Amino acid sequence: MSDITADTAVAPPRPAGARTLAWLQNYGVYAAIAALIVVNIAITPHFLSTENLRTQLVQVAPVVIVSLGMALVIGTEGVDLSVGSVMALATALIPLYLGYGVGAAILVALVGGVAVGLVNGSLVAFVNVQPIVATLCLFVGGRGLALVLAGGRLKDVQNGTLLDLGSSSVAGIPLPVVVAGVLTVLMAGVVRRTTFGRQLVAIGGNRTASVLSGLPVRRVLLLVYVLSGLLAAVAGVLATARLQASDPSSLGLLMELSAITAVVVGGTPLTGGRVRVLGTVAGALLIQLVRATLIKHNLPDSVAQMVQAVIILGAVYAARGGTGR
Amino acid sequence: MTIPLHRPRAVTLTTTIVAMTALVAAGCAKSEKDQQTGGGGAQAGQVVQSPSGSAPSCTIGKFGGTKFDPKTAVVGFSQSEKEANPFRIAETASIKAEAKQQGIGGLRTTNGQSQFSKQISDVQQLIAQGAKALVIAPLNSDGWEPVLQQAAAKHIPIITIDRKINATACKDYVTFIGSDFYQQGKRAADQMIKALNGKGKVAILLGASGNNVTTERTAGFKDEIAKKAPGIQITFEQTGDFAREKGQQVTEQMIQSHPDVNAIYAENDEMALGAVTALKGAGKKAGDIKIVSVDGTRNAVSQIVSGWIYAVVESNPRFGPLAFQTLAKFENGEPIPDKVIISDREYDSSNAKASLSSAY
Amino acid sequence: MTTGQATAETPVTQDTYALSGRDRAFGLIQRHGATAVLVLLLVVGSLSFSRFPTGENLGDIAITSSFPAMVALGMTFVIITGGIDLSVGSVFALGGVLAAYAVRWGTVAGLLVPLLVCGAIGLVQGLLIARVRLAPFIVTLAGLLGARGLLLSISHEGATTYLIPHGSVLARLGQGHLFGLGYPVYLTLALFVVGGVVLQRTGFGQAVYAIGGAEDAAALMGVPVARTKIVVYVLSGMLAGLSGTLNAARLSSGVTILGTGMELDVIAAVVIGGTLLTGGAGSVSGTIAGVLLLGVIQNLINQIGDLSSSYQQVVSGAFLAVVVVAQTYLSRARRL
Amino acid sequence: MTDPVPEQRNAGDPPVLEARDIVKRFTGVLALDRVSLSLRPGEVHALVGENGAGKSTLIKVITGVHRPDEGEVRLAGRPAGFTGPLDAQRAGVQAVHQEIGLVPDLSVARNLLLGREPRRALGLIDTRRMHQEAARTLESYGVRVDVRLPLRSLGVGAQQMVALARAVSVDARVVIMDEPTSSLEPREVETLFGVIDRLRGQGIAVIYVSHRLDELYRICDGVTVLRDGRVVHQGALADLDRLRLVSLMLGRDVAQVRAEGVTRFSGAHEAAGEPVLEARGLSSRHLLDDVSLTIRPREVVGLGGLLGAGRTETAKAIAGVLPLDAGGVTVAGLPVRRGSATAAVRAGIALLPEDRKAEGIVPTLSVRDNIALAALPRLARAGVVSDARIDRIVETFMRRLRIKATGPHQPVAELSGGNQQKVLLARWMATEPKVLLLDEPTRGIDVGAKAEVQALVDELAEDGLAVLLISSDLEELVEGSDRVVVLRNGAVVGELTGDELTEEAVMTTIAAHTREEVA
Repeated sequence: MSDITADTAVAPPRPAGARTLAWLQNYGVYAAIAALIVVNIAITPHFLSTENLRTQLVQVAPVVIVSLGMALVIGTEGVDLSVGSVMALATALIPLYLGYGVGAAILVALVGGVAVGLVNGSLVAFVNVQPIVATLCLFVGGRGLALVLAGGRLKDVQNGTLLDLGSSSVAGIPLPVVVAGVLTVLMAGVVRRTTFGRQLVAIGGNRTASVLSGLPVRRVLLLVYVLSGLLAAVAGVLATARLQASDPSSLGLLMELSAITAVVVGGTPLTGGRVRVLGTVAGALLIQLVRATLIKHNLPDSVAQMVQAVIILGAVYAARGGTGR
Repeated sequence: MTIPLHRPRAVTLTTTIVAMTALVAAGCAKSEKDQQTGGGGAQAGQVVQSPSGSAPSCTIGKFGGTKFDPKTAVVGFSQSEKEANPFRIAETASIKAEAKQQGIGGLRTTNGQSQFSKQISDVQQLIAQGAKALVIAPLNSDGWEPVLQQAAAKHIPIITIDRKINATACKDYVTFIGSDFYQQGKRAADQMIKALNGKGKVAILLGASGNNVTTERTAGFKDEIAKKAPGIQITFEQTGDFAREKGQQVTEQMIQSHPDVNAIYAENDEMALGAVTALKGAGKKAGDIKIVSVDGTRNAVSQIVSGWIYAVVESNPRFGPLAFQTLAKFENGEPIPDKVIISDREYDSSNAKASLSSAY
Repeated sequence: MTTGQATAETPVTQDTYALSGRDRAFGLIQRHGATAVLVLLLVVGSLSFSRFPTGENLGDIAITSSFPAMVALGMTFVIITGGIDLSVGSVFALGGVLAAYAVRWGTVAGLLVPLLVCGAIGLVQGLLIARVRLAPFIVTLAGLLGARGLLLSISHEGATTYLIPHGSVLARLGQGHLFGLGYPVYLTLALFVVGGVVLQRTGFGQAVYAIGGAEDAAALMGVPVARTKIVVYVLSGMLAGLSGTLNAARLSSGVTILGTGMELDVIAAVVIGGTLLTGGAGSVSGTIAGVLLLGVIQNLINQIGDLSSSYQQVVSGAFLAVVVVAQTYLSRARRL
Repeated sequence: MTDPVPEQRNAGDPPVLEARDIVKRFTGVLALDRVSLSLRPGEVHALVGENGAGKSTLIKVITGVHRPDEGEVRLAGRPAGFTGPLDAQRAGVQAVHQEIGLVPDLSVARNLLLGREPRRALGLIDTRRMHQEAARTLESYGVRVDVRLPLRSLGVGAQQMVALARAVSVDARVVIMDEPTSSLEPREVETLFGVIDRLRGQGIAVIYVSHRLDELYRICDGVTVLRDGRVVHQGALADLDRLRLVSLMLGRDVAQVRAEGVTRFSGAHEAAGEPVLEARGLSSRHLLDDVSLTIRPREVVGLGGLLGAGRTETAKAIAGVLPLDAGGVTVAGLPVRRGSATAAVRAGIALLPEDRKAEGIVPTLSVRDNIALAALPRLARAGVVSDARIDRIVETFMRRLRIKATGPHQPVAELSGGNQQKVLLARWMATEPKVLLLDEPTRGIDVGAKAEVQALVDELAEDGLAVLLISSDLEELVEGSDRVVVLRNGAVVGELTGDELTEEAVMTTIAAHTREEVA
């Protein structure tokens, strides 16, 4: 399996031991997923079934989509805490506009995500606010806004087309998974093959150098946050469709932490300058599998939380070389 | 490196787009259709269970308060959680509506946003703002010490609704109005036994960890099952955090790892509805897996009609009338009981359709 | 200004070293901006709401703010070293539960057990960050989960709430008053004074600043980087634990549902107080102003009364944005 | 191979510091191969070699940053066994590093006295005394500043002096100076040499690492030449002539070095035609005051002046990254939008920044991606980059600039300073610029790479570029430029061309105006 990394770094010739270590650092996530699958096949009843695979993939799809945007943001040495609030905003907007049709409702929800991204991006790119602080503002305010828009309450969604988004399949693959897959390929292409992708990684690696090299730093940063907001809104729409209800008070809660964990566990360093798209997807999958394992074995919440803590640390420790500094 | 400052064009553009979005969002919304869910008006107010707790004994004299005129005085209401789920919506709406009806002008409401520290400081602030009486929907039963001390010093009567405060009635606070969560759990168990004919495997969707409601609804259910139906096994219990999404996700996992489960006990309606969605997604048919839940929201009751949910034990959130009646009685010097347990209804296939309109 | 008198003997050009009066003013505002806004809000609040400037209300703000303030003190140290501690909310709650659990063995145990356990959590985090060199964000995120898990297992999945007996020494520590202010307020003030002195006047404090400013350079200057970082995380854990303990003492019980989301509130307060998240600069006086500022905003929103709870978040978020933007402009104006 | 250590004037004293047969490996690669070094009190010992020869590894072993795999470091006849730089400092072994060394956000005084602040009762730091002490110490190094200001507000030279003062002000027995003069002005260098003489008088031994031969011969007694981790020469510096020293360092023939000269500049170019770059009245508060200059194609214009005179600022203003209050730039007659680096790059202006690490390379990216960075828009269609075109361009420039890397995908951070500089040059050449602004292009890179970079600059000018050259190395400035514009206090104070362009003339121009100002 070859990972798509922005720097397409090929290790210089190193002695065998160091190479093994480097391999582990780069592909530790995949190894961990493989190990977890093997363990589950051994100890979890009914684990090897298409239904189970389907469940895991459907559940992880929104996390993957949000994480993709988060990976780009983290690649620029930023972070986007507002993604959970964006999901809430998207879900709050949908029922308000379903009267105009599904297309319009989804469009408005996505525009909401873009708007949040614009605010975040403007604060970061033009006002030079630290990303964690800039996005904290909308982390706090965004969900409040969603609740205000939704009148504070959960609304059921009855529109069949929208519900199909969450439950129908394409060639046997659930639609949310297809969307997540397509977006993954798209983002991998963006990072690997576009000027924008190259520039965002360079900005994360050395912002001053990027300015001096004449890169459109502000535009790239703005776009990165807009993309993150947009992807979070997409995740919000899909989650709404799947839940068959708009629940702005709890949809996407703690999503920012899940997404950041997925990105970091996947080997993208928080210090920026590198984006691993496939690694991010793998990171999200790993966390999903851990949670699934814990739930399937009916472990109490206390144990589940502690086990998750240990596994996050273990995964990051294994990928330490990749995460650098 | 300093980067040159102003880029008015881009900033203006951003501001414009954001402003337009906000405008559009606020101005020309058009929803699917009028939705009936949530917070319905004053139908089906609460009925006091009889016998309700101990005999009425607490009087204003015993409590040590002074009389005031509810029409003009400041009365504080402290809500615990965001008004996002039907229960909280209906509860706050009921309090506000009743206050309006009774002509209480000085009602002040706060919301603890599910943060206990904030609720404590909210109530302290209500006291500092000169509240003459407090109606509190506590987020947690323990930890009210500082509020109780401050209120006691000023002889402010406190009525807690929906959840109890672990303190002495008629001393630390006046009385508690609400359901008996333990009892709700027991009644849910009774329904479950009926649904399964006393035999089967049950999964529990627990509420949020560390929550008193979770604890009591779980204990009541388990005790009753153990007592009355040894043939029923509880094989799975995981938290669904009282949220629909989490209930759905946990159920999806459960269906695969425990395919032999015959029934689900959900500790609130939202999780039950999440479970219904999960079951539908897994290709189950209505009634394949029996679901019993607690709350009695309109959504859940309508799922009884369509056959997905077996039964719902009601937890009535319309505390307004009873709370203000109790307060008025107290001010008039009438004795009131140390707890007012309301009688909750049960919905099942026999009455669901008929009572759909009165569910909240 | 001491510079500007270039003479032939001073071989270094000096014009770049002087700060103009305007720069100094901006610097002052940036460092004490939170204090200035706080004063402004207090004045506006007092003029707008007659119930606001009462001793009782202000006392409430003080006691309510004192618990996050203690946590924020530790957070300030962590952030100045360029780190972050997301675990404080969980550790805060854990501290309270531990105190209520351990008080059965006496007051000393009730105080020490949470301090030790929370300190140990900080120690593990510090070791992972300083020695194994894992990212603080992730380590303390794991700490957030781990501490919450520990709390749940102690309290039987949250089913048991341990109580601190009425009138016990510990309870009195949390509930006692002196001149209208609760004991925890005085303790918080004392801790901040000590924290300020430690930061400004001890070698440890210098090390904290130096690590946040330039870690590699600090190491080469002989600053014990790893040890200082470990101590900082231990300190943060212990302060969160202590705050949780006193809060439990005040509430007379180890409430299990506390502290969720507290870490972000605390970080916001520290940042509003002028401490840079990139590390290397900040002050404890700014932090206390930041905590009080958030407390006063909350109070004022409640004073307005009938504002929907959702609007509170919108207002808080907007206010945070305004403060942050203003701060950024001021600090940049100073640097130009 | 190794010459016997000759008698020195203080040969009688026992060595204060000894490194014996040090071997150090990094993941199997031999960084130091049985290196020995011995220092007597009061000796100033030159440690030279190209980058990668093992100088910094040796220094790190001596100061306890690394533990040697074999051999030992002895201090005053006893095994030192330092556990880290702190331990070494306490024992009196101090290192002043070239780049990292101080904390920019801390005040000058706190930087100077970090770890040994004057204390009061209770062990608390006595701020007032700290400030007095710091001011006094710095004054003896010719630095007069408000010690309460953050270090970052000082010029680079002054910061370096603070670092040096910090190292020396403890009870040092050995001071290691790593390229101490690379950012100093000539007068500051004189002050530094005065300090070194004082240290010598106090019996403190100095290890002096530098690429500047003049300085070595002025102040050093002994010399150790490292190449590829081994000692290739050790002895008295006076016994070694310059050419032989350079050839030892480079491992090249003496005759070859002689033929190539000291710098690799070929001399005057045939500047022709209309100016391609015209900068008019550049002004920025406190920094630049009405600076104007023009450069024609095939012309190298030098910018002379002291640190803080506005040289870097001029370059940055032209490149669009310094906010301007007034003035503007035209390239080939077309005005460039002010305050936009992107516009400047698009117009054909390329800036090679002074601080390679902070402002130049993107350390997380490969050589390939670093080279392609600025030219990306022209290597892409509709925002999608063409790998084939990038590969072609990267290959061309790696070959043309003789960039030494294992391949285009090697992380740029692993390259030596000289090769990093070449990568940056390649980044700009890929954009086919019209104007090249070079800010200290050879600073901190080894002799071999320096010559190559100098030759490149020549070559580029020959190809028709307009070049602006900023260098603190007067020799480089004078030999490399066709014309030198001298700045002081952000304003142009003189211009030298043709025969008037000599090192003395440049210095006189700077000095004349300095004196005027003072008088």
